[in-house]
Amino acid sequence: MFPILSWLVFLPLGGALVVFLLPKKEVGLMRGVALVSSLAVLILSLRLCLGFAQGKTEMQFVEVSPWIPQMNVMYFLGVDGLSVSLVFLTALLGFLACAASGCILHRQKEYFILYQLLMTGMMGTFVALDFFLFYIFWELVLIPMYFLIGIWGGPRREYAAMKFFLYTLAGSVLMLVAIITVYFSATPHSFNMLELRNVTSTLDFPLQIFLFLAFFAAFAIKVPIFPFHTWLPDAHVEAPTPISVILAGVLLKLGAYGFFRIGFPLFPAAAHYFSFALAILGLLNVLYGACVAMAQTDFKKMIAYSSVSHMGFVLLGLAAMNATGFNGALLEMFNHGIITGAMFLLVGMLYDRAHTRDLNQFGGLSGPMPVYAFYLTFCSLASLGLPGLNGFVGEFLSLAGSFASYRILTAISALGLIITAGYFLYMLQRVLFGPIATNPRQYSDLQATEILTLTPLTIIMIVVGFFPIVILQFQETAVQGLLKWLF
Amino acid sequence: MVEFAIYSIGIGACVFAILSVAVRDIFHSAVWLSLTLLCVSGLYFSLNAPFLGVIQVLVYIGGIITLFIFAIKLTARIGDKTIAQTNNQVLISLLASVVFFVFLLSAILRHPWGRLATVKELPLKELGQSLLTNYMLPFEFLSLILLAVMVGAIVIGKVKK
Amino acid sequence: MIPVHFLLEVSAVLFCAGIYGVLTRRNVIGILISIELILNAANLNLVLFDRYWGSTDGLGQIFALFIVAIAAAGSVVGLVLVIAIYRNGKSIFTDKFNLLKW
Amino acid sequence: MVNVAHLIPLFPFLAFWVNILLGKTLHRASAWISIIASLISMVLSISTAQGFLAGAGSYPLGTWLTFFGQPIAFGVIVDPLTVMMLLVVTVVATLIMIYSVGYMGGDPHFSRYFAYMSLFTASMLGLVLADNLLMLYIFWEGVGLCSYLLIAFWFERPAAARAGLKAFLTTRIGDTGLLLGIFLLFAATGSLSFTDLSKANGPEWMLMAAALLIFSGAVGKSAQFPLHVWLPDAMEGPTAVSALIHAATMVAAGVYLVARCFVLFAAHPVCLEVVAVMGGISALMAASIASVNNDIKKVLAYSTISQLGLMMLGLGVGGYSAGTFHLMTHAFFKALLFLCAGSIIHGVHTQDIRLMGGLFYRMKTTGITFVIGTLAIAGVPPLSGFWSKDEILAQAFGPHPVLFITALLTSFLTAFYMARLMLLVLFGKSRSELQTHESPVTMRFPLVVLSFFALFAGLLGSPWMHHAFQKFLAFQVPYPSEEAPSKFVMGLSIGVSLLGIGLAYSIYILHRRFLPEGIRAQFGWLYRLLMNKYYIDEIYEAVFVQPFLRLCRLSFRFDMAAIDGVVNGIANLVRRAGGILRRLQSGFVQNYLLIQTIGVLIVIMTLLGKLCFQF
Repeated sequence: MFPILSWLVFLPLGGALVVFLLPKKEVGLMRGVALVSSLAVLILSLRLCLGFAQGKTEMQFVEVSPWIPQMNVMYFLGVDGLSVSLVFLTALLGFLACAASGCILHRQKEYFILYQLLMTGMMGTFVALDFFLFYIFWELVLIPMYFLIGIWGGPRREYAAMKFFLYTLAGSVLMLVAIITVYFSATPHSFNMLELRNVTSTLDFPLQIFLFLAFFAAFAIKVPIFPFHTWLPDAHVEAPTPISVILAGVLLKLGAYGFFRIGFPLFPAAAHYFSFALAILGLLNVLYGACVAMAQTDFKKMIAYSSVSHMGFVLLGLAAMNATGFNGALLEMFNHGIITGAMFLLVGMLYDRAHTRDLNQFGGLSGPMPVYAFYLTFCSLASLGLPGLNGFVGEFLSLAGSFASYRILTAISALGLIITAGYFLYMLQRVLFGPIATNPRQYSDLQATEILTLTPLTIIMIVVGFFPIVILQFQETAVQGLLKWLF
Repeated sequence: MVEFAIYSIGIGACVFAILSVAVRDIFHSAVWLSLTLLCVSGLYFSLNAPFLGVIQVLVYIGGIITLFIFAIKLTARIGDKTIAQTNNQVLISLLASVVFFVFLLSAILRHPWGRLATVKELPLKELGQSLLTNYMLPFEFLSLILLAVMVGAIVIGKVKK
Repeated sequence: MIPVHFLLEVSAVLFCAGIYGVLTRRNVIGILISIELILNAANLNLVLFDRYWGSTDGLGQIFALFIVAIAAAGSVVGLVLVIAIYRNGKSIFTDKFNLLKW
Repeated sequence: MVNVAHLIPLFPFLAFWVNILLGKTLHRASAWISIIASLISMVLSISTAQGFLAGAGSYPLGTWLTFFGQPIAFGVIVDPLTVMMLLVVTVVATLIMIYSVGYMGGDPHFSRYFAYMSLFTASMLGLVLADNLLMLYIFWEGVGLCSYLLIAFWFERPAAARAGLKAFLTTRIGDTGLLLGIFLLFAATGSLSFTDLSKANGPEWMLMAAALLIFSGAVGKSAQFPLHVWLPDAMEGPTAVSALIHAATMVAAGVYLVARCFVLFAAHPVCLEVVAVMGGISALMAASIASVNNDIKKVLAYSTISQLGLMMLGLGVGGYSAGTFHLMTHAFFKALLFLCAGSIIHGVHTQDIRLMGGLFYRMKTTGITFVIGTLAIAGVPPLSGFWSKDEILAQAFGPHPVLFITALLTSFLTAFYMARLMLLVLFGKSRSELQTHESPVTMRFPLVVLSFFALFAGLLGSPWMHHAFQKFLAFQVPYPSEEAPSKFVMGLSIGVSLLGIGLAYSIYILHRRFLPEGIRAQFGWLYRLLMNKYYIDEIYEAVFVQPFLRLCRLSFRFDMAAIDGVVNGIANLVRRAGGILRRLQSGFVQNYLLIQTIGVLIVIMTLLGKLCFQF
């Protein structure tokens, strides 16, 4: 059988090696290699989605072979309904962000090497089913990201990169402790994520709680859950555009995915115990993120805080502990990746023209940039949850799921919908409407390549908005399986 | 007579050693060191180890001290009175070394050493033989080290263009 | 008649004087001088005990011989370093060599 | 019989994409694409209506998503209410699009305008065709979006951008309530389909709360008190937009929603009462504000709020067909009035009625149709407004004396302010040197057609036609039978209408003043209160908006200072601890050696402690 997952994971690594061997001057060639490899990954991921059998709960495309037999470490890859859409999301955003990497103007060679390394890490995290492997990929995401922010970022890049790195590392160290504990709790010692749940769910309740919290620390920082979110605005703002796209589109999903793959199935008792706390955190994320986003004058920072707010809906769906909530959370993860990816691309395009992100300095861009205005409005509407676009479906299902479990809390968090609409429309008003603030000539409208990077995302927004079943069909069975295990 | 000589040479070595670490002029210090080494060499002779005594004089006083003096002269401005020659841990160092000395002294005095009456001289031939038989390997290593030091010294000391 | 404890005491004095010098001298050459004192203290002990226990193959003396050679090598390298440093930094005071300090 | 109902929204939707994507090349032709699309929709609606009369009904289309194991279906509901709404929406939309060809003639974003209009038409048609609450919600937000885009259509005007934002946000507050209502309803009954509403059974309080939350959506959309503030501001948009969205169709969606869920409300009298009271408050409040306002469009906007309140009141007192009937007639005559206003603004380039006057003689068609519209809304028989309003009054008359008086007072004020508007604009002497001209034929044609409807649409529900409309609406609907208007109520209604018109005539034509000095002096505070719209905008600004923005800024500062402060504080703590600890690492060899020496001493002493110092 064709080892499609290994190809998905290691193709970018191969691309990185090729770029490594190229001479420093061949920037165009490097971009070409990176684009081709990420396009190949995208095609492979499409192939994966098409070949995915939807009715099955168990892992598919499994690749198992012993790796370090002394420690019972396996090279174990596989996808199920929880991860397949995220693999596709990673491949898609990876390709688009790569296409948008034209704004990187120095040290391109290192950039493309690190970028593809990052791709490998992200893909690997989503498909690894062995804790050892998972942890390696999890950390592998971190290091290229550190350099990508720290070298090609904005004025405060060192601070942001360091903060991101240390913050995330602090979480993953706790996760490492938990992984080791889990490893030794099984006889024979095992890193197998799928089989360990039979062991961990029978552990003492306090130990389960402790382990859940240790994993929670790692995932909560990645999601990010209030109050562990402050690395996010800094990292997002300072990162270059394509990296912001990846950061918001994929990296945040790692945390939420961790809850689905590890936190909940491995520690069902703890998951039940903490579900209400998670819901409260979700509520805080939604409202607090939205409120802070409302107060922003920096375009990118606003989008960053809107991510905090939107990930709150994921948490709410997660905390709902029912099929609708889980489906909503998974869908919202996918949607948020698509929408926020597009938003960051749009911010980057504006920044390339205006060299500022201060919302108060724009105005009336509908006039000189109608196409840009269309896309910005479109993505904002998707983000604020306009029905007919994808953002709505995810939020709707998440809220509906959590409403079934926590009535009042969900009703309060629905206020987030209003505030979200508020800050997005306020942003639109400041950027697109009103009299034209500065010299309109510097605002040339979008070029064909930019439109080409945005169009796939907008098409997905419409398609998923009208036919959410396109994504939901992948998750349905896996969610049912997870729920059956949890109850 | 011999005993008196040993005592006086030993006391001399002590005094010179103390002087060599106590004076502020580094050149004087080197001179006091050479005297100390000379005394130690005398002690070797008194211990019936003339070969070592000769080596001591040749290598130390003839070689190393000369090198020291060269280095001192090359690095100039040594005699400047305004520059402190000791760092700020004089007192505690003094205390530490005195305590160390007391400790050593107590250890030495606890043992009834007695006196070494007649010391048979080890013939130089035997010394050379054991050096080239039993201690062949360290000897060869030593030569290797000396070679490395030579090359290293030249490389480090070379004025870069 | 050789007073063993006296020679041991002399050795101890040399050693402690050397320790003091190493700890207090700012001048690198001064430190090297003090190191020579320490090595000599050791040598003296080695030779003394070689005689005292009456070794047959002169191990103590050979040991001392090696030490002399190593000390010579060490001081050569040390002094060359001192000169190289002096050439670069115009100082041979230890507290001025802080290029690598945080 | 082919089911074509689901195709009705399709054509305007396609027109939207054609116009938005090919707008540059199409330019003028985009108007005709939109018009043809909505004409097709109109034809399809008529055929659906015929189909319905021939016995066709609702039908499902497919599953959209699964929701707690329940498939949520895309489906089309075809019942009297929908058929009526379809006809009203397509007719009014088509007419207004034709009107817009002239009205938006010189606009640089001509094709975008028609794209939005088409999108709106599609969403509105989808809204009335939706057979479950979730689908309705989707299109509900869709029309809200179009409203936003069209209000802010002239984006260079800051006021327009602000108004759009305000409209979207205010309605969104209601919409969020609606969403929660949907959740609650689903939690209670396990179904979202409208057809299941009549057999909805669940915990009493949940159904009631759901009904009230759904009503909150209607309050937002129909600009009822306390969420009415967006509608007057929405007049910043093009007038044709105001006519279509903010008078005839979208704002009526709230009333439609209440009518659609009428069983749910009817099952809980408290809910109905809330609906009626809110409607009554809105009706009276808006009517009183409209009586003093001097902006032609704002007067009409407040009039819309007032009339919608009246519809809500009608529904709230149990008059299902009364409220719906008024919804239909109102759509026609209010659209007509807005289009007339648009025509006048087009001609005189001002909205201030104090500067107009005597326009009747210079804009004949507009003038005549305006008069017809005014008489219709004022409730002069036999024009359409009279019949529908009468129904509402009749419903309220018996059991709800307070609401009846409210409605009556509203009718009086309506007649008064509409007459005031008409008299000040059309009659008397011109009060300024305005250049006026009659509008082009594309603008006049819709006026004539709409005035025809305003004249005769009401007859459908009149006793002369044996309340055919009401019977049609009540067809298959298990609602309580409604009172037919008695002679007394009719007389009263005619009386207050004529009184209002007469009062306006006497004040504004006979005395030729805006208000008699004496009255103005005596009721100065009232006048100021009304001019400032009861200070509701200011109150909201001070109570909700500003504190909220302050909260946002505060939470951002909290984020920067407290949370990030803790994070950076921990980092700094570690760094500072390192700073202290690194002093141990002086970097001086001799320092290390000293410590080493001391360490060696300590080690030796501890190891050989007993041996030490024993001389």
